[in-house]
Amino acid sequence: MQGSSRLVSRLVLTLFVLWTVATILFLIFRLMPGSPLAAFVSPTFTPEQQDSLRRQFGLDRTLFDQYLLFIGNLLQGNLGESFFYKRPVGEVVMTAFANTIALTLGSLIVAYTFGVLMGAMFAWKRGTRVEAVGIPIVLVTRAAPEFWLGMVLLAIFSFGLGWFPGGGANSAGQSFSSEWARIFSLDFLRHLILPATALALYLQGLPLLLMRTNMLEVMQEDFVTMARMKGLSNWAIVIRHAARNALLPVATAFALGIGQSVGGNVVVETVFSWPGLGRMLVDAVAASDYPLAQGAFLLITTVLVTMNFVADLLYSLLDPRIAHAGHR
Amino acid sequence: MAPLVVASGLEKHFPVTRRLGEVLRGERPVSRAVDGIDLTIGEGETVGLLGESGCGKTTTGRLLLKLTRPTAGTIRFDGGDLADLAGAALKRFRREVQLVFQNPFDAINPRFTVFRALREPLQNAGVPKEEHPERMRVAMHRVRLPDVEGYYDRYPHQLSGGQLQRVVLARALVLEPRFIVADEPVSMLDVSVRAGILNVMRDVHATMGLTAVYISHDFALVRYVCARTVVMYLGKMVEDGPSAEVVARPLHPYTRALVQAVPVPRVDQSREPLPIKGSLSAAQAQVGGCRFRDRCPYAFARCADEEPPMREVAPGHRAACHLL
Amino acid sequence: MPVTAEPSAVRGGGRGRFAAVGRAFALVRRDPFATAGVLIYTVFLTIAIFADQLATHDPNQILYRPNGRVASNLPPFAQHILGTTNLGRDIYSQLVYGARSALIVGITAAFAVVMIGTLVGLVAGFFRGFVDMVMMRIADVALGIPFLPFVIVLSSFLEPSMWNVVIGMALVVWPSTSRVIRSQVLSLRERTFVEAARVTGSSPFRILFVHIAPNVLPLSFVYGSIAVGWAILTEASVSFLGFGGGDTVSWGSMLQNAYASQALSRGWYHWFVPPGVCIILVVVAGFFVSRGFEEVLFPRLRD
Amino acid sequence: MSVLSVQDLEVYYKTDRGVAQAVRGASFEVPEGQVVGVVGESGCGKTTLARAIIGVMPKTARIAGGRLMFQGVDLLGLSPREMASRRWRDIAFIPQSAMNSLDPVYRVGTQMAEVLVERGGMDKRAARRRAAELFDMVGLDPGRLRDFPHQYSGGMRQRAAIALALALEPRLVIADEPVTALDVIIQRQVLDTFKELQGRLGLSVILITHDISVVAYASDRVVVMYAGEVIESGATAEVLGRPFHPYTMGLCKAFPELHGGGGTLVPIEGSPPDLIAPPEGCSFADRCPFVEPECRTARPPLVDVASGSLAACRRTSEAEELRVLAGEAGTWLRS
Repeated sequence: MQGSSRLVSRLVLTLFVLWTVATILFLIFRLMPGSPLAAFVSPTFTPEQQDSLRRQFGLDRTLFDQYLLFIGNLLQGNLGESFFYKRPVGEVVMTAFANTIALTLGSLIVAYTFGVLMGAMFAWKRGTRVEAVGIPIVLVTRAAPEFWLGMVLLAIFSFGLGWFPGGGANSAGQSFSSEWARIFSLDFLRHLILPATALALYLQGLPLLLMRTNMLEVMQEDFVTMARMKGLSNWAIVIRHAARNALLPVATAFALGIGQSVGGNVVVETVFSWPGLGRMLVDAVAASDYPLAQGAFLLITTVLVTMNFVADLLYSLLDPRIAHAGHR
Repeated sequence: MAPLVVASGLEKHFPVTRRLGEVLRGERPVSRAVDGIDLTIGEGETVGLLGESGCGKTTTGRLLLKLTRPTAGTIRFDGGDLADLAGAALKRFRREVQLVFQNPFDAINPRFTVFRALREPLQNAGVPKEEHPERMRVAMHRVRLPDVEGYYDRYPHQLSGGQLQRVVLARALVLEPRFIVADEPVSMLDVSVRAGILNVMRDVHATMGLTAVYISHDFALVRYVCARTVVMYLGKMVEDGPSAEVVARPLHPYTRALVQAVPVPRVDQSREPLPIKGSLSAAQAQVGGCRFRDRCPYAFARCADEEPPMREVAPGHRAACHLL
Repeated sequence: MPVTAEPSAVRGGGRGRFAAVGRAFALVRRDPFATAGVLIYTVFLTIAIFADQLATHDPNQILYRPNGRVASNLPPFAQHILGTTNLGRDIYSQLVYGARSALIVGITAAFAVVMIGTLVGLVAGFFRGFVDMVMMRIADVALGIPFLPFVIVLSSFLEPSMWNVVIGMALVVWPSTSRVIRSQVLSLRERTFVEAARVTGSSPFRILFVHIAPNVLPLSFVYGSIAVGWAILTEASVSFLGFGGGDTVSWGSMLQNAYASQALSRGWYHWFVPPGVCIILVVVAGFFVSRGFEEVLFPRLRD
Repeated sequence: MSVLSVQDLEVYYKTDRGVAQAVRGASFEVPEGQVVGVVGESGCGKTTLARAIIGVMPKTARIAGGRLMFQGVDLLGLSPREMASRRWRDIAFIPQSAMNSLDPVYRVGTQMAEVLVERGGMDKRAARRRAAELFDMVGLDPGRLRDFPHQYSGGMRQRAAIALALALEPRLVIADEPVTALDVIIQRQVLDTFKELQGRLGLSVILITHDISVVAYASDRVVVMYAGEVIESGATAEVLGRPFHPYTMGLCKAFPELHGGGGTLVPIEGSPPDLIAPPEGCSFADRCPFVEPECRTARPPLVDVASGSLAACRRTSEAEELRVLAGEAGTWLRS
């Protein structure tokens, strides 16, 4: 299959991008003026502590050796130990990662379901009042800063009406038998609703507009005209032919959206004190907890790059013109 | 007739997207658009390159104008090798050869007026400014757009297809070239205006003594405009001879099928079944032997083993078939 | 998305260099959304330029009541149009000065992004081969960098300044523009009139800048008008997270102050709603303008 | 006995510049079991006519008058639901570009089955059998039903489009430039298959094309359109052999002939009139070498000229002489 060689080259590219970003990150943290490490390894430490830190991060070696050590550790999944939590970064990051994924997937699924349906409807209602009123509303929600949407929701539904908690992922004092039990608890869901709504409000614009534009384009295609000539029902034309074709790029956008949201949720996680990756990154940077910041950033990057790859994969799987290329 | 363009052993291969297995085995599959063409065009000759889509006729035309580099083989223009052309020599070559395009609706920058479009080649060639008006006027007269002023200020979208193609032709003629390649110049035009363009091309050829290659899939058109016809099939020449001869006494089975297939605007036409099988796309993979053998009703063992060379059958009439 | 036909609204009409500008305006006038967008931009531009005259107070000045106490948390419409912050600063004046920093960041970032994106796209698409390969791999890397986290990491090393956002955007956001421009150039260079220019002996330089570039610039403009909003949003986010530009008053820093001062739980909507609305207006103006142009660029959608 | 009778059909389009009269009072008959070639140049209204008959038109189009009598029923009087139920069962369509007319994301077999099941009321197994049968009939390997459209060559796609059109055994098939995008040899092969099926199944066909030679090869009757009007119609041999309208005369001489002869080609200078403001008189007047002042005052009606032929020209009585003049390129050249 021709598609497979394309995918192999995309996979190689993905690894290349990951490696490059990791290297850039390494250089930023080592070479930038005012490196937080320099700030951290400071007079407040005893000389022994300083030495052990320097050894731990290999600061006593040459830059190249440090780089090899860094890459070597990375390949073993060793991200060092958090200054603040005094625990391996991998462990600390994983809990946050689960929270972030729950928030991202929850909001994306809501946003894309809503966006796709509304987008298809707006395309169908092109030129009517529904569209004339709907499109500006969509554009406005898309233009609103997601954290500001969060603030307004918080002010109204949490502080004003008291329906939802004002932050965090779980109520204090709760304990769960496992990470899964925690995420699938009602308590977690109650905490999730507001931030997920804020995000979904912001995210729905893209799938909606994309779906609408694609639908309008597909509706112009000859095969849709032919479907009408064949006397097929409106339902069959819109759903089976127009929507199926229009969904291709939306599916890709969904995969890309996962990657982008994991990093982009930083602000919403901050507003809702959501213990996710983004907020962890912000806190780590603010507290000069450099191994943690590095780990969180790398994890976010990995998700982003992986999802870029998945989007590519998805596109070639969904579009027979690519999946079944060659073979004549 | 002194030869103006001499192509020998001309090949052009395009890389195709590789499959995984091919990448791993280090294979580099190519599509052989042009695969060994020897063609000599005399000064003042009009040659029709005839063939179905995918036969390599357009690529051949582009190779002759040095718009793309051949994979193998040489082209000599007026004695000089095109591969060596560079700098001033290349600029001179660009003045002496021109191309007329298939799609007149896209051949002029939509942001240019007719005036700017006609002036551009003159500017590029460094023709003194004071000569521009006269040169442009002459070219416009040649293509029978005599009311020059009425056209200069127009944009492409303000002209009809026939007018546009005349402007494109005028732009090609404004530098008084010696050699011109026209790639399906009327296939996008309406029937009623095609004849006008074809007649202009015939006139231009006669009055300017231009050497010309007309690329077309339309046998009747080639017959009308060109004294000589070259038939191509899958990157190879299969027949070459005086147009009237090729039509009246086609030698190659493929040419015979073409002659049969060409529809004519009369009702008293023959309804004989075509002496050909299958379609071009199915035959694409053939390498070695005669490329036409899968569709040829007369194919025999030798056709699969040995590639038939071009053979002169009558004076100036050659074809590549083992049956000759 | 190839520009298949010359946009019909651009057809006809005047000629010459100034006519192009005139046509752009004529086109914007035809689309009510685009008109609204231009109007919003104009209003905020005016506010930004005349901020010194429009503001009633210095936005960073701590105000005192006659009794010498800090004039904190005043409600709107008393002495202050939008009241004061918990530190006794005039919210209205902050809003006015916020417009200035927003537009400065927005326009410079958009300009930088579109300039880099367009140039890279033009060069990569036109010269192809090795140049293209290198540039597109760099673009792939840039697309693999999570944008907001990158700006956060970046601003923790650099001096706190609103320019960090501009630098971050210039480094990371250009690929999406350059990819679109590149594919546009790739399809344009296959167009017959570009080949015709080659045949008539035009130099590559002339082909790129006379025949190809003018046909992609409208697209750059569309991306530019969206990038302005993007940059303003990003600046607000970064300021909100506390990595903004020190003393610079921006809408994002206003929101951060409001958030940190429990304005939400106290229901001080007059503090955190206006900056949000301003951000929305400016960003949406960019969408409107770009939409007006898109309708013309892709006439198939008009029907 | 006519399957379809088109009577004074008027189709208008809304455009940016105003209302374009794409079809202006077109009338002709499609006799049972015959192929009627509708020939004309781009913009003459032939495609609009086809789309109007099957009742699928862009939103900007409007049928402004006339009748489409199909087996005694006026199609224009049917409700959208009734019309939809007639499509493909009574009237099927073969598009110019089958590539764009097949949905790229479904296998060709799935698209065949869709029509057979949803419109033909078959169950899935019967549909699969019938699809294979149809493929066999148009000369395609039924195994290729499992392929996607992009895996087909141009000729195969057109064959698949023919199979699809014949799926429900329609009374009338409209073919819009069915072979235009194909190479000559493939064109001829597809056309032969189509002709053979048409004869065997006794189909009535409207064959729309810009190419006179396709009409000459494949149709029994011909309708010549110009600027939205039918300007000449009749038996193919009659119309092409003894044209009565100057436009048809010119068109017949505008093609080079493969076997030489015919001398210089006839160019018809100028371009068709603007259909937003069509001329009051004969629409061909501006390009006609035989124009008289009266031609510009009123539209000439279609009149009987010979055995069953109709032509819309004031000077049909002089056709004999005009035909001779029209054969000379000089006649058409304008000073």
